[in-house]
Amino acid sequence: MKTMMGLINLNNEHDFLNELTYFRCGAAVPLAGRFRLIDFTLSNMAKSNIQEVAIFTGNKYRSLMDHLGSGADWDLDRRHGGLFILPPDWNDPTDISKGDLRHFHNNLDYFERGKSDYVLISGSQFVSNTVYQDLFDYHIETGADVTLLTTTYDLLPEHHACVKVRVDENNWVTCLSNDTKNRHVFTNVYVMRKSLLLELVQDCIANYKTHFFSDGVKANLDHLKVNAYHYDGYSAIINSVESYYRQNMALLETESYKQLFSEGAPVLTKIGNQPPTKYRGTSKVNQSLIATGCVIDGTVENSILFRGVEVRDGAVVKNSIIMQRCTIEQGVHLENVILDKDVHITENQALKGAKEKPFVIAKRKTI
Amino acid sequence: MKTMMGLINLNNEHDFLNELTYFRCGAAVPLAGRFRLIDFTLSNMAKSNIQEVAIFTGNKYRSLMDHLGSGADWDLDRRHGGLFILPPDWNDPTDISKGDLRHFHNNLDYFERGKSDYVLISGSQFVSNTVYQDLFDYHIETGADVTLLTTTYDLLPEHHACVKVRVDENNWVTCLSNDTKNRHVFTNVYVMRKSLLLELVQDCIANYKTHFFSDGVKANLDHLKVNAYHYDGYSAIINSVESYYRQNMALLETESYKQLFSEGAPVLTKIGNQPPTKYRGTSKVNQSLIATGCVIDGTVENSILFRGVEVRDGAVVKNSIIMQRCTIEQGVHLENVILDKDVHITENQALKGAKEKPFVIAKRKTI
Amino acid sequence: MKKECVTMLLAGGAGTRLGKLTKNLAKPAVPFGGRYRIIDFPLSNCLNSRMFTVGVVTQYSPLVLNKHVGVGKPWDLDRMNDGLTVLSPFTGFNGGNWYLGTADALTKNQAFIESYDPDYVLVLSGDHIYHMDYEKMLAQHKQNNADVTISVLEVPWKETSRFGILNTTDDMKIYEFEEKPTNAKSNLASMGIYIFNWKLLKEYLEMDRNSTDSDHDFGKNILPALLHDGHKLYAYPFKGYWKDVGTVESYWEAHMDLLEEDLELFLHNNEWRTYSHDSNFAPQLIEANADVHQSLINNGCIVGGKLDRSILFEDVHVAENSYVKQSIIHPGVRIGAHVHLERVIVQENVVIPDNTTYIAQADEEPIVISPDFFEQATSS
Amino acid sequence: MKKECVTMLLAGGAGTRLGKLTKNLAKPAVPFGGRYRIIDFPLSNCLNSRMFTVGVVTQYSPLVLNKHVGVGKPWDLDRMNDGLTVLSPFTGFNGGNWYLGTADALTKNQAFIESYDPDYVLVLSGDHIYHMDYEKMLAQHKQNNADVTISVLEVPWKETSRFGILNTTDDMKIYEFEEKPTNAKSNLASMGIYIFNWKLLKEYLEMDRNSTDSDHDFGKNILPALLHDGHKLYAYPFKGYWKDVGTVESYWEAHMDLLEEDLELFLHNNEWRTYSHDSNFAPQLIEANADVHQSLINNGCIVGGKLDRSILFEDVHVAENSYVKQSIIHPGVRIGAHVHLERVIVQENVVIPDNTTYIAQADEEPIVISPDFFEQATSS
Repeated sequence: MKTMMGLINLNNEHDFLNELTYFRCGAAVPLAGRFRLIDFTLSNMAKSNIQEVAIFTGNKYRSLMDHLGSGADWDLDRRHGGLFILPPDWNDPTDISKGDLRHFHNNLDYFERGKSDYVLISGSQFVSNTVYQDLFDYHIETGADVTLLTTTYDLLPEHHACVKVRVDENNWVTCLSNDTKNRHVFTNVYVMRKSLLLELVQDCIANYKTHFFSDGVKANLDHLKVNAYHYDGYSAIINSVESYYRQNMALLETESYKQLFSEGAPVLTKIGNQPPTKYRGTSKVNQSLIATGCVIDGTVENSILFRGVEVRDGAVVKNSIIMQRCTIEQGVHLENVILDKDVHITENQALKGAKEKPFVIAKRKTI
Repeated sequence: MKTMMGLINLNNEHDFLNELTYFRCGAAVPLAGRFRLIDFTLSNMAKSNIQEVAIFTGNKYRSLMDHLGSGADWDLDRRHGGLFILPPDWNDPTDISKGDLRHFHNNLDYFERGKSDYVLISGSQFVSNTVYQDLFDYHIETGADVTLLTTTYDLLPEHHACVKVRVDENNWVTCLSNDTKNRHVFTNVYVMRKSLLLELVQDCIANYKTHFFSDGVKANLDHLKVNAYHYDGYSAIINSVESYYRQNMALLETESYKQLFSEGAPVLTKIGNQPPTKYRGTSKVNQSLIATGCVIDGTVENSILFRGVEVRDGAVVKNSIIMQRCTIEQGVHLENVILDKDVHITENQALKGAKEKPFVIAKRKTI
Repeated sequence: MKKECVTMLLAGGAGTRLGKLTKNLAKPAVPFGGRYRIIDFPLSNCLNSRMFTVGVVTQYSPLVLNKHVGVGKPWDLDRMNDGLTVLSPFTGFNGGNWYLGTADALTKNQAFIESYDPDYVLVLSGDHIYHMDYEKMLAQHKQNNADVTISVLEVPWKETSRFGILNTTDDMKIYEFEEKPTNAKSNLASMGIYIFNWKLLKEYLEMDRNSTDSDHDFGKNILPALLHDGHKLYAYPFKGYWKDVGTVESYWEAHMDLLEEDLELFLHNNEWRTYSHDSNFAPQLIEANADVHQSLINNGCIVGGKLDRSILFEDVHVAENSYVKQSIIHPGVRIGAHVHLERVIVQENVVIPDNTTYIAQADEEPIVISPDFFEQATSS
Repeated sequence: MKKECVTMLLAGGAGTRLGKLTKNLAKPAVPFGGRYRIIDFPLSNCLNSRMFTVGVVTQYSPLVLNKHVGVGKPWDLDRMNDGLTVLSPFTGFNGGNWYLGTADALTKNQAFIESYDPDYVLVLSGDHIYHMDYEKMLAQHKQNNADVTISVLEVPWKETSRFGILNTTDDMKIYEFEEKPTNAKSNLASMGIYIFNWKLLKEYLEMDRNSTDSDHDFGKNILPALLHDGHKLYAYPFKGYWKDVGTVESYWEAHMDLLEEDLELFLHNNEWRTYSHDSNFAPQLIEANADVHQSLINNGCIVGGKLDRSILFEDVHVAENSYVKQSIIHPGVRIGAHVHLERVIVQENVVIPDNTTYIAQADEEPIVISPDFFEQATSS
């Protein structure tokens, strides 16, 4: 049976979220009330019959290690295969590789040990709930060297940085560019034979290249058969504070919520052990996404509460994202605010940001 | 119930094993046919009712991560507590800490989250098979601030670097030094209250100190009540190629083998899945320690074979340490040699080192 | 490997008084408290009390229960040298043997207990809701130098006739058992939680095994025999919330208790957490026109209507313009629009059609809506 | 959650022909091959064949077996949505039910199978030693568009009278079963490994359940009925080593097979590993005067004497000047000095005193030395 191994390459992803990425990489940023960005990609892989997944991390990988642990919560704590977190720990003085190719070079044994003949590569910024099996079947069927997962968006600022795709009538890729008007977007998810990947890696290293996709795939569009598989389901790209806020808020619409969460299998994440959320007699909650373990006396409107948040009597939380274990005391008023974990807002404080520029409070602050 | 949390501090341990520590830290060096150095300390902790263990690593921590995985093989894959591997991943620009205190400073949350009131601290170079419960009971009983685990050795070169201990009639420590003639040796294992540890850490950082034990404990011998608990069981210090070779070879004596392995609970290590070792008709094996998964046609004498080693017909292996998956072809003659993993010695080669200076071959070489 | 204390959790009862709730489900596996199953409470107590050697005795419809319990991962009871073991009935050298009574469940699993060579055995049942530190009870047992310790609860004097009552001297030494006495001398009721010295218990199990007229039950046979023979039995007084959810009414009441001010920290107690599985549903979505008060809601719920003093397990949808009051809604239920429920328990995956009303009056037993409820309603 | 194929591993047999080896142990839990238990072979086949949805049916003395199997961790069968489930007998709404036969074990666990809504069910037994890729067998089943596929082995013609023989047409379609025929038309013997289309099997299990004169056995009842009714049964020819270790003699033989040149890669096959638990003993110590040939030795052994064509499980000590030949030594055995053993099977933790000799001649059944062997020897 033909199978894929997974690679989540975070090496090229920048810390785009200001205060939210002071101490963690982008892939570890919490979203949608109980998840981290990487959960979507990792769950999709786990659901696609992928039994081994490697993660190339840059710096600030500690909260990612904490979150992922042994991989058990994604069913990836396997004796054979499983989850490999691979931080930058280079010790070979003869190593000439650069950029993300250093990661490939220093982890060749991951690919060599793996039993699968194909590799699915992804970043962490494409948020969707799907399986990659269809993409894989399509890849086998077309006989392509590389198949890119693509989708179509009404262009938003976050899509400027994405690679855009032009294809011919059989979906063979003819051009990859940053064309700002092309709505056909590459999701950074692609699949290829392991042997081809290793060949391209060696070639890039030998030529002092720095970026596997750009230098290995994009630059070789002439002599590689690159196809595009089009994905139509619900998805989003999160690569800035604005897109982060926008895409979180979008999930307060029942339709989007159902498309992302109810139509596929569950999105897997680290298991907490929180009781159901308690709504007290005075609570007034509307149009909000609420995780477990919260205790709510106050008013919550058009907002997202992560696990274990307390909103006391008379407090109002509006258009805001409140992360794990924050406490909002009596009489507080919050609007267009993002609170990182463990923030404590004392009585009668009022904080207000703009919709386009939410006010972000770093973790463990008391205000 | 009073309990301890564990801390294995590798920050101050140097890469003492030449070729064997080019790509791995000392704690990850294989020994005694199926173990790694750290297994002894970690097993002792696991057997001492310690439910949470942190490991402060320096560089070259990747093979350690591979080896330890989720901690399941040490029964430390717990939902509450468990094993935390903490590599150097500093991102706080306001951090003024230095030396191993950076590790303490950047991992304060490990101590704060932990439920235990006491901390057992250890390095990885003290090899023994014991439980630390007696040490802990003694610590509680004497009311000491700090209790050091000490032992007595006939002094060998590897003990020169160890801290030596002088005590009064009640085992209160009066002097810590490098006295080259004192046989009373500190094992680098010690226990103290968590609150005291945190206090000493803050104090060291505020004074720009660099070494927690030297600057926090040793320098404060005047105003801390430091006691010594004496350990009489089999043990060894491994901190050089010579001591590594000597202590491995010592285990070929049935008496030492039984003392280290048969008298306590098993020493836990990463589970392999090797079949029993196969001795063929022509095999001649004496005075040797042999792991599983080997296939032996040749002669093995006074040597240690790790998992999956093959010694073919007519080959002779003498006074040597052969690590995982090495192949020794027909007619080879090896004497006083250490082969790292995956070395292939081709037909009729002869390699010979000296007992005092074994010949070390780095991993994956073909000779 | 020797362990000081082995815990035997008796989870084999059929729980017939729970009616439809236990039709195809062992009582300990019945859902409770918005995300748990009843057995999560004693198992979490084991973890929190550091009782790491646990045998779970099952017999009745155990598929869901065994799947839930597994090797004890959610309770950190998947351990190398002990941890959690499920003990199902089995055939041995002398043929097959079902468990005949609570004591018999230990007799038949003597080999399991003996493999840990314990000094003490803690016996629990799998169908009570409470937080309890068994380690403290064991410490008390050792301090009293007791042969048996029985955990007891002070019940209201007027209810003593519903319980097994223990009469004790001032130092809590037991001198008499009274089963459902009409004129009780004490209001200390047994909670069905026992610590035995294993050596002594083994003797009595041996005698009991050979007794033909025994029910092989701790309460009826073993404890009276031990008391009669002059062994030292002590009561261990328990303070705190404890509820036997043995009937539909008490099951419903226990849920309403969770919504009371003085009990709401029971589940939200960070010092004594209750652990269970998690099925990774997304956070609950409270829609624009929802109105939620005095309720507990779990992940995956989508609420468009009005909730008052109700408990929603995971993945429940309540459509707009519906009103759910004092009700317990098990996982996967879909409640249509313009539905009105009061004092109702809806079982897993039931679909309640639009425009339906089910109300149990305050003096009636709560209505249980099971998967075959609508079929039966149609066919009758 | 739907799965294409559910595997049912029947591990409930008592294995009475193995005598003392199965006195307090289910046959699938009997130690084999120096570090394994028999059930490790089919379970490892499941992992290597990517059959990840496995029910293990147990009934007889399951304590050791259940502990060994657990949730399937060593075989990577501890999985979120399927993995390994132990299926013990249980009482349901209609009372208790032991498994009556191989087919009945599936009938009673229909709810388990149905929960995965499978197209196919693979039935295995827990007491054979072999490597087999079930995925290939399933592919063959689908390609033939078969209703049932039975795995078969070519046995020597002179031994056909010991087996259940399948007569097939050239394309391997089965037209007749013959149980232990004296004049066989074919030498294809059934290995007791079946793939069924689940929908069809369910019908036949239903009929069989209600049949009063049935043994509820696949070989005796279900398969003949299917063939009789004209369904498509195919044979799947298996090549390779396969051994039913049903008697003490065949158990001993299978071990000697492992020492033969042409089979020695059976356990050392890196492409098809056999997985099991590991108890973390130190590497084996071969002492100065030891002399070891043609043997398999596991961790924790200390060997001072001479071994020839023998198998030592973990933690066995053989003192100096002893001679162990063609023998199988289970874990924890201590063999004193000046001992001579030939064709002997020594059970777990037995201590063989100095200066003792036990020899079974080539024409005798190998001697089994059990823990009560010396007691019996003394008392008789």
